[in-house]
Amino acid sequence: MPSTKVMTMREAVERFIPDGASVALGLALEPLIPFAAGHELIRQQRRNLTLIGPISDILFDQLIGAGCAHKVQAAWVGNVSEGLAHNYRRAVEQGIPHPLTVEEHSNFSIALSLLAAGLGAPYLPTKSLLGSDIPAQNGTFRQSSNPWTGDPLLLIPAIRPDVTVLHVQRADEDGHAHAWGSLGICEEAALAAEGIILEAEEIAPRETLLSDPNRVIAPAFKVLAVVHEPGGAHPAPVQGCYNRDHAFYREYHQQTRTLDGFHAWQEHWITGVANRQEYLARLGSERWDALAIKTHRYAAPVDYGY
Amino acid sequence: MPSTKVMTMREAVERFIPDGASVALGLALEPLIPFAAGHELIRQQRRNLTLIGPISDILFDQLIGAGCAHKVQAAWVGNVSEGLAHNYRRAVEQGIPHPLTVEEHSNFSIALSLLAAGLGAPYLPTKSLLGSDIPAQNGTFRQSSNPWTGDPLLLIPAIRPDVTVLHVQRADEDGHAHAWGSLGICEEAALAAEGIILEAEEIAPRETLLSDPNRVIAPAFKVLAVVHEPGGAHPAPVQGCYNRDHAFYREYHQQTRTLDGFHAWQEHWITGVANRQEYLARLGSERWDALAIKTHRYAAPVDYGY
Amino acid sequence: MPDYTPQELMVVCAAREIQDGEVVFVGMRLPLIAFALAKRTHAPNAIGLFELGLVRDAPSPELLYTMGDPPNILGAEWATRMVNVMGLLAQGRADLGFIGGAEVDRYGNLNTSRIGDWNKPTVKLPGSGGGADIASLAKRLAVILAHDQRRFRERVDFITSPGYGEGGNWRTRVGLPRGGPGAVITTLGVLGFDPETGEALLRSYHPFTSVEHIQANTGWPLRLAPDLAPTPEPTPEELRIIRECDPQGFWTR
Amino acid sequence: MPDYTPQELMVVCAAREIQDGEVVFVGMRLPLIAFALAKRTHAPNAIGLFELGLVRDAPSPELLYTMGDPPNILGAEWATRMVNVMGLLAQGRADLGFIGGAEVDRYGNLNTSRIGDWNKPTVKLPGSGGGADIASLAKRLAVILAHDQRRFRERVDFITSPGYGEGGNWRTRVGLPRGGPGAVITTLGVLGFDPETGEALLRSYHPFTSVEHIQANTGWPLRLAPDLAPTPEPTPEELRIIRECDPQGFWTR
Repeated sequence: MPSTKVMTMREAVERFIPDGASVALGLALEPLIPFAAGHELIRQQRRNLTLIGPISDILFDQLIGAGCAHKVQAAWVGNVSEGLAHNYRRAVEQGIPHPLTVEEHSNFSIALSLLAAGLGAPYLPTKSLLGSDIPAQNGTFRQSSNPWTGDPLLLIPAIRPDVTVLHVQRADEDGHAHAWGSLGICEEAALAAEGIILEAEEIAPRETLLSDPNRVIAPAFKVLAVVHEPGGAHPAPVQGCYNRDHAFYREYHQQTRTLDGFHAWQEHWITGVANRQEYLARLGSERWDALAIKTHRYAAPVDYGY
Repeated sequence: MPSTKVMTMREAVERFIPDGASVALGLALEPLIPFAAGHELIRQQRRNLTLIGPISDILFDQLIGAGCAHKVQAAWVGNVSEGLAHNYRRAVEQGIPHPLTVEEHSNFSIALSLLAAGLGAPYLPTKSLLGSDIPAQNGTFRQSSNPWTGDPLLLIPAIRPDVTVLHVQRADEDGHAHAWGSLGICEEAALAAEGIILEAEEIAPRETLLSDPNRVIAPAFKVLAVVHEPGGAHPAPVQGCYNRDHAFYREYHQQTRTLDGFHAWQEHWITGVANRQEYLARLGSERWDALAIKTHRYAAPVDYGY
Repeated sequence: MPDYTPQELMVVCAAREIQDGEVVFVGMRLPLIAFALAKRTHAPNAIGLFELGLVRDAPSPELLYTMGDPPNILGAEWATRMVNVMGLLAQGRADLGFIGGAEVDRYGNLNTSRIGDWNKPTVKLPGSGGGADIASLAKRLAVILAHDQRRFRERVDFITSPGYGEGGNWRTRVGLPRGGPGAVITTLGVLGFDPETGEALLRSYHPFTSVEHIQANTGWPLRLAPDLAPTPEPTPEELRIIRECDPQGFWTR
Repeated sequence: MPDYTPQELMVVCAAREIQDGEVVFVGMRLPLIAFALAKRTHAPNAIGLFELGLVRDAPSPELLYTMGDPPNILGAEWATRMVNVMGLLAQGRADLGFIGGAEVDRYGNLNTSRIGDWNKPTVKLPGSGGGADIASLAKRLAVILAHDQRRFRERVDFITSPGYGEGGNWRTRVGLPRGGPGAVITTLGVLGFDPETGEALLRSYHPFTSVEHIQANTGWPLRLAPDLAPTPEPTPEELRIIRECDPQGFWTR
């Protein structure tokens, strides 16, 4: 059997996300955002990344502010509970820290792009966005028509990320993973990508993961690295593990209005810590404990026996 | 709240599958085949149905032999562990009991047809089946090319069944359903169809179903009827409930070689019983008990709490 | 001064757009509360779709800061992949969709992408999210935004979410299968649309403002609907429910 | 007489097509056992894809009558929707695929649909199942079928699963992205294909038969591969494992 895929986030990012890579992350929308991986990309000063995702609840904004991103393929980049994303604005409006190429998407179009790749299809057709200016701005779509009826159609080309990063509740060392809650386009992005990096709240035995193969999110043979990273999604919520730190998003919004403010925020939360453990230590146990699960609600039993 | 959707199979078929309907069934391939629904269609002498599915492990053969089907859109109609399907052969080769229109598919093309409908897309493109004679025989596909590269592509048009029938391990009276094991194209067919009929091993409380919303197979608002039908998939297996009755497939294969043989088989197992309970009584408890689950294997716990 | 905020009245107006039994594509922020309000008053059988992949027939028991908050997932009827929920929308299964916007124009087109020159915008807005999909594919659209002259423009710089385009049969012409805005719910009033021309018409003005004030805050000569009337005020019951949903007033103050 | 059946030798030949670490699209019947045999001998790291939606890195502990049997689901690495597994195939992630057929021709094209006139077939076969997809999209294809003149035809009546079509660069011309048959494993021998012309060549003959017998049972003048040799016999270990997998000989007797 192959040796374990378990490694530190530092190693996973060093080995599998080089400068210039295209990376899909934040695929469950507001939950399960892999902030730990994003922060490590910033610490390792990755450059010229293409960031792919549906909406990005402040993670893309941080990567953009830190100068990691060259291009964004996304439906929405902002701060869901607070509004605009300041670094994203600075980059697009003023080229700070450097100009950013944005290919505007809708949630459905980015989902279809990744679904196409997973199906091995060059594109998928849709009636969404007909009449929107998104296709013209994006530049990669193609206006077409239904060959049976002549009706207008928009063709959304496949997007194949180099790496998809998923935050999951548990994984085993071979790369089998269970994620639950709202999953957005996690599966589509995992199947579209060349390889997958998992950051997991828990490393569990193979038997635990294979006890529920319907819940496994992607084929383990595509997984490059498994990182044990409890709390790695904070401030995003992880169903059954911890809740959303709403105040953290507000503080980010307030503290990053200026470039200096962002630099101070980044120094405090990203470059001033070596890893996720130090980040959580800086967060403090009181704040962390306040996000703990108050009521456990377990899924009904399912018998795979025969 | 709307009144319960729970009803007998007789009522569900009477109300929701009229003559001429297009019906998708047998969507998990060899497991979870809704034989109870199929047999009720035969008892009610439904006519001119269009049968839609990937492979059909003897169920389509029975419906064809009984004269219910006018058209088949499927990748494979036979007896998986035994070979050919005798009624299917008689219908296509000799027009017995009447001629049958067959649109040949592959498993991927029928899956893409249903996926297209569920996505609200008129078609999906693929490179599969290029060079096969299936497209020419089928007649509904369209040869095209990738507008970016000029490469050949095949466009598979959406199929929207009037009704998709699913056999599931459990459902509640509102139509939430859990199915597990190998699911094939159950989800695609459920999302493609105008409405859904569930045959369930168990009717469970709403709380049980909603305790694991990731496992729910389709939106309950699309469900027309919920039929409590334990043993409804026999001789097909239902993970965690009962195993496959391999011998039954062999007997079917042997006993239906001739048209008279099929009529006798049909009289014994379908028209000679009023419902699934009588079918199971005829099967006998010894045979039924031999299919029971020997070892229970439960999925690892999942906490949806917050 | 009324005993409610403009946001509370907007929630009430949004809730009233939901008819009982409808399948509603619920957007971010105020519609999250409007869905809860409608469910608990006149539309107990409404069903909510949430673009990240949720279907609910009961509103979340707690205030939602985002639709992905854990209380919105626990108790969901279905937690699935986004494409499945978008697929329901694309099939025409969503009776009503809610979206917000930074700018709206005379024909109900919304901009949430970029203000000014596309290549050198003066303001980069977050983008579509699912908004453009909902505007393209829902049977009926309700838009929620703040009302001022800067936001209500003769013509938006960028159509993120298509309304009636240039008016008339534009939606059919560009290939949209259905839909279009039915209501624009603002801090000052509610706009409807002329069924022939697709032009926005003032349908109601909130009790604390006036037609003139609204017209002065609209960037084009806003026509009035024939049945123009003041917006019915929130009932005490409606206000009670809203405040129960959002006790701190995070979204509604 | 050899101490093994033709089916047992076919399973051995099929297993030998699997290289260690490969992702294998496993077909119905004999390949189910071949996958188990390969895993337990020379290819412990092979991964099996099953078209109904399964991925396994360990063979089923019990004989499979169908790939959907419960023992094949319990212990799966992934039990997902068929489109996801077909998607892996379409992306070129399957190194090798197995399929069966009723008829094969000189260029490795398979018919599992209809014999005779398409509109009035003398025999209606079950159809493609996933066979045509595997033949279209796997990097390499292995075909398994019984060898007689009726089944080995100059030209099949219906190409269900494309081989090399009319030969030469036909696959590229029709738009297939990759692949083509690498081996046809029969009750009498193993055929390979001329890399230039795509024509079938006899690569090995089973020890209990002869080149002449095979040629007499082939419906076209079957050419011989330059390295033609007898098929290596099953080892005792291989036979032991096959008989452990199929103690009643359901598939292999």
